[in-house]
This record gives sequence, C-alpha cells and structure tokens, in this order.
Amino acid sequence: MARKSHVQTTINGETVEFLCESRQSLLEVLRDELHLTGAKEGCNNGNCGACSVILDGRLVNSCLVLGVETEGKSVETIEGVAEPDKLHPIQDAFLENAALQCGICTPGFIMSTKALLDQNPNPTEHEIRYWLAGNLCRCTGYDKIVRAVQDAAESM
Amino acid sequence: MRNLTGGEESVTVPGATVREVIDNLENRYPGMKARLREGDRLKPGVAVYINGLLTRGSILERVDADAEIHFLPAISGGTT
Amino acid sequence: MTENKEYKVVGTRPIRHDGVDKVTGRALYGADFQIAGLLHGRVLRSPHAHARILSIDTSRAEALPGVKGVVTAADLPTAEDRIADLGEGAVNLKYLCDNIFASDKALYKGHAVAAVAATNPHIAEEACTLIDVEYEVLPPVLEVRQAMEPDAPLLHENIKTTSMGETAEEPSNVASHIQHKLGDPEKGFAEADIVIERDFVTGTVHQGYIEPHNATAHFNQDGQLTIWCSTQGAFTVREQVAEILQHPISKIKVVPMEIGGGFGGKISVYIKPVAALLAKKTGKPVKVLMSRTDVFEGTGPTPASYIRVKMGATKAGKITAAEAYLAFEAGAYPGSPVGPGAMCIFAPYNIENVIIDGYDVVVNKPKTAPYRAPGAPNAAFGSETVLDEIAEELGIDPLEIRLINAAKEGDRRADGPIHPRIGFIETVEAAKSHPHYTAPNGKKHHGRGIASGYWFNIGLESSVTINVNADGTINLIEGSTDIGGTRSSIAMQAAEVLDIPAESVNPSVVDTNSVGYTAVTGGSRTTYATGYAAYEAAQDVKRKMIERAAKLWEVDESNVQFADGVFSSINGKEEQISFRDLCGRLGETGGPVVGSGTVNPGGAGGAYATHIVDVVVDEETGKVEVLRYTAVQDAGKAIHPSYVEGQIQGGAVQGIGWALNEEYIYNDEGEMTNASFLDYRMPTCLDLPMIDAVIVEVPNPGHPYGVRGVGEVPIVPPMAAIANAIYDAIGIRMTELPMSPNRLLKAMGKI
Amino acid sequence: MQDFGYIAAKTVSEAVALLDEKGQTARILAGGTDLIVQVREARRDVDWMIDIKSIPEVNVLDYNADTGLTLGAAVECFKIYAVDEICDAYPGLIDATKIIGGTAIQGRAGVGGNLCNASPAADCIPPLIVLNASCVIAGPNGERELPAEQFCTGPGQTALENGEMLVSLKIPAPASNSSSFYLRFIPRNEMDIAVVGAGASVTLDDAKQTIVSARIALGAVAPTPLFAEEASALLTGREVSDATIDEAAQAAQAIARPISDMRGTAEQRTHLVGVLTRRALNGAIQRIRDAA
Repeated sequence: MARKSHVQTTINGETVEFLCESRQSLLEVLRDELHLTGAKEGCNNGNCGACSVILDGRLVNSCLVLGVETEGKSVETIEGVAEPDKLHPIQDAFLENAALQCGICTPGFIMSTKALLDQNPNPTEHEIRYWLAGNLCRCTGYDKIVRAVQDAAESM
Repeated sequence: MRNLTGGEESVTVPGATVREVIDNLENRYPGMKARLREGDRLKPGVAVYINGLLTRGSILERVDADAEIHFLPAISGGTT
Repeated sequence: MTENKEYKVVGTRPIRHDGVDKVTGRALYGADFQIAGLLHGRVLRSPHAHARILSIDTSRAEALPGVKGVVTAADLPTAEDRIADLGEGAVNLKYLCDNIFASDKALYKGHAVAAVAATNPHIAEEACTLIDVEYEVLPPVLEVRQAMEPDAPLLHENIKTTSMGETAEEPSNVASHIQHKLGDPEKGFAEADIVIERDFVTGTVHQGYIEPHNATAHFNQDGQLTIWCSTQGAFTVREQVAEILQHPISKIKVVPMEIGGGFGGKISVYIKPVAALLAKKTGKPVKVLMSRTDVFEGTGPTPASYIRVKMGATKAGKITAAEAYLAFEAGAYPGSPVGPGAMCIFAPYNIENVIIDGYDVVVNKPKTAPYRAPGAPNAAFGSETVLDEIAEELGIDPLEIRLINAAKEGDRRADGPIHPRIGFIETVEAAKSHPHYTAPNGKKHHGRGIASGYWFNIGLESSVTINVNADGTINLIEGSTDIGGTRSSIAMQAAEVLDIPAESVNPSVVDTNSVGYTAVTGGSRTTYATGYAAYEAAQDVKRKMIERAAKLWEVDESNVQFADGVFSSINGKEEQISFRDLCGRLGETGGPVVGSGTVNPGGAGGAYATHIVDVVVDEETGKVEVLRYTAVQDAGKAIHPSYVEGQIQGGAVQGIGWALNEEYIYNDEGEMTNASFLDYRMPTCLDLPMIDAVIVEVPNPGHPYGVRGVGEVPIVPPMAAIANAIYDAIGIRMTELPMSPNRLLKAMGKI
Repeated sequence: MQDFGYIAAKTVSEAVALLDEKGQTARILAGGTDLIVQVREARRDVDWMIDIKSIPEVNVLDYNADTGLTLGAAVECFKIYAVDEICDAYPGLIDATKIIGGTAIQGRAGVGGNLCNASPAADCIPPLIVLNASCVIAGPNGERELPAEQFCTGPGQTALENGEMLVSLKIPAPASNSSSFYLRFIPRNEMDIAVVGAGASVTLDDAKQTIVSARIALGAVAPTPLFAEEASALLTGREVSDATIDEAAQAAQAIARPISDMRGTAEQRTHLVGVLTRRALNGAIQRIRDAA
C-alpha cells in the first residue's frame, strides 16, 4: 500500500490537515478526503476547467496539482465563495443571467471568473473569452456566461 | 410493408381500435400482424400515428371512422 | 385554450429553484455521492477494435492487496436474444448485455471486458492491468460504406438485413433498411427545371457532456439494490438494469443525482449494471467512475454517415421531387438513428414526390446513442446544402425558396403523417426580417449562410405529485432529471394554474420508489410532458381546494370559483378566501391535499428552426471563424424564456463544433486517436460570438400552454448553415464534416 | 496512477543529488501540467517526483536592459507576462506564454518545464531558439550551458544527463531595432496543441528597411523544434520585401519533415510552415516598425 504524507494547508481560510498519497491530486484530496465536492472532475488532464480552484491567489486546475504540493499553501474553492448569509456577486450574476444549465461546469467557471475579476475588474468581452477558454461548458454556448461575467464586473 | 400490400402505399381497412385495424390488415395482407404486433402489444420499435399525431404506442388506441393511421419506426432523442 | 394569451408566471424569468445549490458547489452530482465503506470500481476495456476473446484470467488482479472483487461477462445472467421496449426505443437484450461486458467478441476499442472493485481507485486501476485477456485480433470495419460491401468482415454472424419485419437470407452488417415513398419521384424529377445531386459524409461526434458517467450501487442481503447515479431517466435505468441482471424492478431503487449534461448520451446504461455486479460480489457499496477517455471510447457517440441527396425544382423554385439515401453507422450493435434521420430530412418542405432509403449498419465503433435530435443533423447537412445550391442556381434568395416550399398545417410529411399546426414559416419570416439578415455582407472571404431544421419532439409518460403546504406553498414531486432548468419550467406551469409565484413551488426530483413512472429527460419532452403532468396535478389540487372551500362555506362545489388566487362563492353567499389562507385550513376541512397528474400525451408538436451565420475563412490556413450567429426557433410557448434561449444557444454551439472541428479520428487499427478534450475539439468561449436566440411562439395545440419541446432542433441547422456560409465566402461547397482546416485546404487546392 | 515518492528539494545541490541517487525514474516536478498527466496516463514511469519550486534559483525572474533576462526554470507563465519590461523586450516569448493551455495552466506551467518536456510542438521552444536563449544546467559535475536549439534531442528527450536539471534560461538583451514574434496554427483559438508553430526574431537597420539579422524556428514539424538555419541566414542583409520573406518561408518549408497524426497531416503542416513563417517574420518586422 502506498505511503501517506501529512499535509497542513489553508482551505477557504481554515487550517486543514489531511493524509494523502503522493499520487492523489488536490482534486482527489478535496473531493475524497475532505468531501469538498464542488470542484468536479471532467477530464483529469487540465482541458476542461471543471476542477478550477485558486491556489495562493492564482487560478489552477486542481487535477494538475498534487495534494502534497499544497503544504503551507492557501486554497480557495467554490465552497468558500459565498458569505454565510449572501451569495457572492458573481454567483448572483450567474443565477440572474441563467448562465448555467446542467451546472457541472459552474463551480469552475465561478472560480475562474473570480480569479479574473480579482486581477482585472473591468475586462472586455474578448478578455473574458480569452480568460475563460480553459473552462468548457457544453450546455450554454457561453453566451449567458459571458454576460454574467460582464454583469458581475459591473456590480462589483 | 409495401411488398405485403402488393405495392399499395395506402390501404383502407375497418376497425375501431389499432388492434382491430391490425387484425383486419392481417386478414387482407397476411404477414402484417407479425410485423406490427408482438403478442397482445405493439411490437417494440413501431410507432403509431393517428391523424398525424404520435399516439401512446398502444394497440388499444381508439380510431375514428376516417382516421389516417401510420405505422413508422419509433424515435428517441436527447436534450441537455 | 391555445391562443397566445397573457400569463402571470408562464413567460417570466424567475431564478431557477436549484440555482443556489448549483452556484455554491453544494449540488450533489453522481460522482459526489459518498457512503461509508465505499469501494471504487474501474473497468478494463478492449485495446482492439475487433477481436475474439479467447480467455480471461483475473487471478493476478484478485491477488492484489486491496482488491475486493472482479467481474466479467461470466457474472451476467445469460441474455435472451429478445427485443425489449425500455421506455425510449426498443433494445435487443443480448446486445444490451454484450455492450456491458464483451462476451465472445470485443467489437470496438474501449469495449468493457472486466471490472475491479478495490479500496481505492488507484488500486482498482492497477488491478485492471493485471487481468490477462487473450485476444484473437480480427480485421476491423470502420466505415459505413466499407461495412456494406458484400465481402466486408462481419461483426455478427446472426445479423441479417430486415426491412419492416422482413428478413434477408444472408448475414450482413446492414441490420435494417427502411424506405419512405410519397407520390411519383420519377415523374417529379422529370418535371424539374433543375436537378442537383450531391454526396455527403459526416464524422462520428460525441455529446461531450462535461460530467463523465458514474454509478454507485449497493446490494442488500435481501436483494434490494440501490443505484445512485446521474442519468437522463431513473426509470429507464431501473428497467435496463432489471433486464440485464434479471432482477425484479421492485427490488431496484434508482436515485437520480444531479446530472452534468446528457444530450441523449445518458439514457443507455454502461457502468450502472457493473457497479451493481461489483456490489453484489463484494457486499459493499461500489462507486464506478469513467475517465474522459472511457467516455469517448466506451459510450455511445452519434453516428458517422454517408448521405446522398437529390432534389429537383422548377425555375420558380418549387421543389418537384426529392430523393435521399442515408447510411448510418450504428456502431457495434444495431440501432443508429437513421429512422428519425430519414423521417426528418425533407420535413420542413411540402414536396409531392419523395423517396427516402435508410440503412442501419454495424461497424467496429462504440454502439451509438442518441445525441440531440438524433439523425436529423446529419440529414439536414445534406438536404439544406442541396437546397441552397438550387436557390443559388436559380437566383432565388435562400430564405425565399424555403418560404416557397415551406410545410404548413395539413401538408403531408414524406414519411406519411400530416402536419398539425407548425411554425416553420414563422421562423423563416422572422429570420428574413432580422437585422442580421439585412446587414451588409460583402467583405472578401466573408460569407453568410442560412439553413433550417426540423425535429419531431416526443411525449411519453410523466407523473407529478403536488403536496400542499399550510403556508400557501406547494411541494412538487417529479421524476424528470433536471438537466437544464426544468425544475423551474415544470414548477412554473403548476404555479400558473394555482396563481402562486414560481418561488412558492418547491420542486424535487426523486427516486424511482417515490414518484410515478416518468420517462427520460430526452426527446425535448420534459417541459412539455412533465410540465403537462404538473399542470394536471395542479388542476387536481385546484379541484380539491374548491371542495374544501365549499365545505368551509357549506355550499355546493359548483358554487365555488377560483380566480386571481382567490376562491369565492358565487350564487348567493359573499365568501372569499385566498389560496394561501385556505391552505392554512386543510386540517379542519378534511386533511392534507395532495394532487396528482399523470400523462402520456400524443400531441408533442414538432419544432422548426432557421439559423443565420456569418463566417470568415482564412484562405491560407483553411480556418473558419464564426463572426455572427442568429438562431430563430418556434418554441410554441416559452415557459422560462431564459432557459429556452439557453437551449437554442447551446444546441447551436454544439452544431458549430460538429460543423468545424469535432470528430472521432481513427487509425487503421480502429483506435480513436483523439479521445481527450485536448484533441476532440469542442468549442471554447474564445471560438464563438454571442449567439442571438430569437424565440417565435406558434402555440402547440397539444399542450395547455402551447409548449413545444425546444432542446433538440437547434442542433439541426448549424452544419448546413455554416457550409452555405463557407460557400458564400470562398465559392466552394463543402460536403464532408467536420469542415476542418485540413479539409478546407484540400478543397481549396492548397494541399 | 502508479505510486511514487514526493520530495520537495530546498537547494539545487539537493535536487541534483536526489536525481543522481534515484536515477532514471526520478523526475523534476515544476508546474506538473505535463508530468502529472503523463504519469496518470502511464505514459511515463516515475518512482520519484522531486519538487523544485522551493529552490530560490529556479524562481529567479530578473531582467536587465544591458544583460538580458534570467528566467528560473520553475517560473510560471503568468509571472512572466505580468512584467511589462519583459513583454517589451521579448514579445515572441510572451506570445508563447500566453497561449500555453488556458489561464489555469498558465498559473502552474512555465517556460522551463515546457522546454524540459521536450514536446516537438512546445510553444515556448521556437521563441527561445530565435531569442538565442541559453540553458543553464546543473549536475553532479557542476554547471554547464547549452544553446536552446540543442536542448531537445527527440520527442520527450533532452540533452540532460543523469543527475542534471535545468536551473534557468538566459536570454540576451534585445538589440536595437529588433523584435520577435511567435504564432501557431490550431483549429480552435485556444486549448490546442500547435499543428505547426513558428517563431522569428528580426533585427533591422536604423531605416527599418533592411534585415540585419534574423532567426526562424519551427515547432511540430520534426521530432524536435527546429532552428531554420538556412532560412534565417538568407535574410541577412536583404531588404524587407514579400519576395524575400517568401524565399525564407520556402527555405523553412524545405527542412520540415512532419508526420500525419490526429492534429494534422504532413501536407497540411508543410503548407502551414510557409504560411506561419511569413506571418512570424512579418509580425516581428511590424513590431519593430510600430515601436516608437
């Protein structure tokens, strides 16, 4: 049986400790060990963005990060985006614009949008489309997602 | 099925239900029943249209005097 | 009841009921399911496209620490060669079982051969590499016309071509042949001033849902089987698993989790029976997940096809005759959507003389599955580009030629049935007057194309129960998996009846033990049929509430009316009580009120769409960029217009992907070489403009609010529209899908 | 996914010692966007992953207008294109860093890793070649430097010897009146691997009419990215014209020996070498002329 390492990291502002094998990705750790299942596995090789999280302030695919690599780091996931009593403006914008259908890609899109608006509060349509190109959505055709991001930028 | 009807594309038979229509077709064109029915039910994969509307797929479906019935392959589909 | 009247809830845009769960990551999809003691299953798949399985030795896998059980086809009950109707479409059980686990032969690369349950997924995966399978590799058959050759290697010795019940003598890869004939095609072509005939080839494409298939199963000691999974229809999972495992449906409970896209691809079962077998063998709950490669190689795409279309018209643009030959790849087992393809191909037009032949052909590729209007997009690529060519030759505007020939109520479809009230003309008129169509289009290498499409839509069974709450809200129980916001579009129909806000309805999608039979979320039926059931259930509630009011006021029920959310007595007593207040008095007037509605409606009105697209072609690289896109569609009545637009936009974009880049690429050994999201190139948001969705409303007489299904038809026109736009840009007719840069370079003679 | 050990090395010497000790099945982990996928898909056998991201030398990102750029092997793409001076000095390299994967990939992947992964289609390698980048390599016997065009030896194969690792890349300061450009052809607009990639760097005379020197490099048309030496050389001293650029494009086409695969056919790739070489050269020249 594979050896496990002890890892201490910060997830959504809370210090979290877990044991994991080296081969377990951050995505597996979040979902299987910590039961934070908001990040989804769509492809497991960095091509769909459904597992997007923010690692030390930077958008990453959690399927391409090893759990052991997060020692001492800070991870933001979809579960940490809303306030206890209200949604984040990006979440509101996705709902108001009907920017989701099946919703499987939605956590990834919201994390990606958050990373975008954190560093570029007023993106153009092209900048939005370029930034979100790593997040695949098969239901919406992206129209309403792009509009939601535009709305979120305006309201923030 | 046209080979069973001797090339006729459209035939007129009596019947108050799809079941009766099939029975009457069989009387006139033997072999028809085997293609359309399995036991007491419509054969899987066969769809019945009555006056242009897809029915519930039952041989119990009632049929008006001048109704136009089509037996067609059943369809399936998928959305998001 | 079908006039386009004003409604209070129908036609508004409330926040979807499951929205907060889905934007916070709280919604639980199939793979998110957790349970104590869970084992993880993985499937071993055939590396060969066509091979006889000589032996399977699982002993090394079983010996690996952490492995708790291994299953193969030997663990399946012996299947009968029998046709079963499993809710949506007929299935031969032998084929259904063989597609779960290859028994004697592996018929495509990715065909499941064995599965392992272990304490973690990595061990299960490693154990799969320790299963020794001895194969005798056979030559693969990879293309429909090759498979139809008399000397082609046979996939199945027992398949003989059938034609509506009649069976041929010799075995063949052609499983069936269908034909529709109307009028006298020969005479029709003779009357034509212009006849155009073209060949078309389309590639194999996948639905591309972002969530891979998943299933968790648990088998109790008493034989009670529970399956948690994402599916388009919990009841069809129950039926298929019952047949495959020969287990009574009363002992199977299917719990539909949230589903991450389906588009038709999550109706057939693949790993659900496998999870059940592993759970039975190990006595523990087992979760089986597919990888993305498993999804591409081991689940049903929609078929590649070869299509020939011939159309004749008079100088005035009237189509006098049409002929089509459609050969579809069914994949490893019979059952391609050539039937609907053949029925849809000329359905937008009123043509007196038509002949259509369709062939269902097995090849060494995954068994195909439905994908959004199955069969119709392939067919429309042919017919809509030939019609464009006729229009161009005759110097008639392409929308005008569609108006000249447009089918309308009372016209006969080529496959027989008469059209009820349909809205094709309305979509063409709306496209014609749209600013997109009237905008200038003359720049070099820029082109504009249009195309139309048709899809039947289906009805089928749905059940809804409504429980009335004391505070004037209702809990709505349904069995339709919500893939694109249908909790809301169904809830809104009940809300309209009861005159309560959409927010006062709490919709729940429940398991197969907790609601009446409900067919799949497919065929664009959910808002139509389950919405219809919700309407009926709400009517039932209304009737019962009227009884309660009558009881309260000691009047006859016929003296109570319900309007604007208020019950009032007529003929005498001046009594009034709001719906909400009456809900607070149910206990004293007879106990809880539960309404129910069940339907199997036959009036699913067909849907039409007309699309306009502008492209620019890079003449040096062959790359096509979509610059502007407008999709016009008849929705009958849009219950929640935002999600109708979403269906139109999403379908159009899947069509754009199909048109330009998506395809299964095979090597000579029959291996798919692009089984990843990296190389199976679905559109990203950087590849697209905004998609202008235009809703036309021609109410469907077969629904109380006039709803027509909207989900499927938007994928029908894009391929032809883009082909027509490419022609407009560079003067070349593309007849092969996808119209990838490499194919364009070849067509332009650059390579 | 196979089991493997993970060690976060703190110094170059520690990493080198580990590589030396563990042998062929040890791999350096930087961004991991290629390595993790390769191990997961059983395309590479790895017993040890040696994470170098906490080693100071591999995180250096230092630009000086006189001495040029030192780019640590683990510096992620997003950090590179965030520095305006680097964007101005090496636009061809920036072109590549902005199109590798999507935004989330660029949060982890770096130029050094792209080079060490040694894909024939790697986007960063043609720009490194045309910018005269030099690879600083540490090993059991000390440090050595190697020109970028000699680093890759085959698909997934590099000139790194046992125990050696890439520490950083050095790119000389750009000459005046010079610029660079990289582009690739892909069927989509993002998230694809190059069907063909082409990079060019050009130095013009003060009148911006005559080519003083130029370098052209190609991706995805041979087992390794190629420095198009003849095509580059023939431009020296030539006046900028369509004919001259066509000539260079044809010379570049002559050295392409592409394969057909699921991303493109050999004929398509050879054709695109011509198209992209022209576009890369014209792009670099336009950038020089557009500069104030």
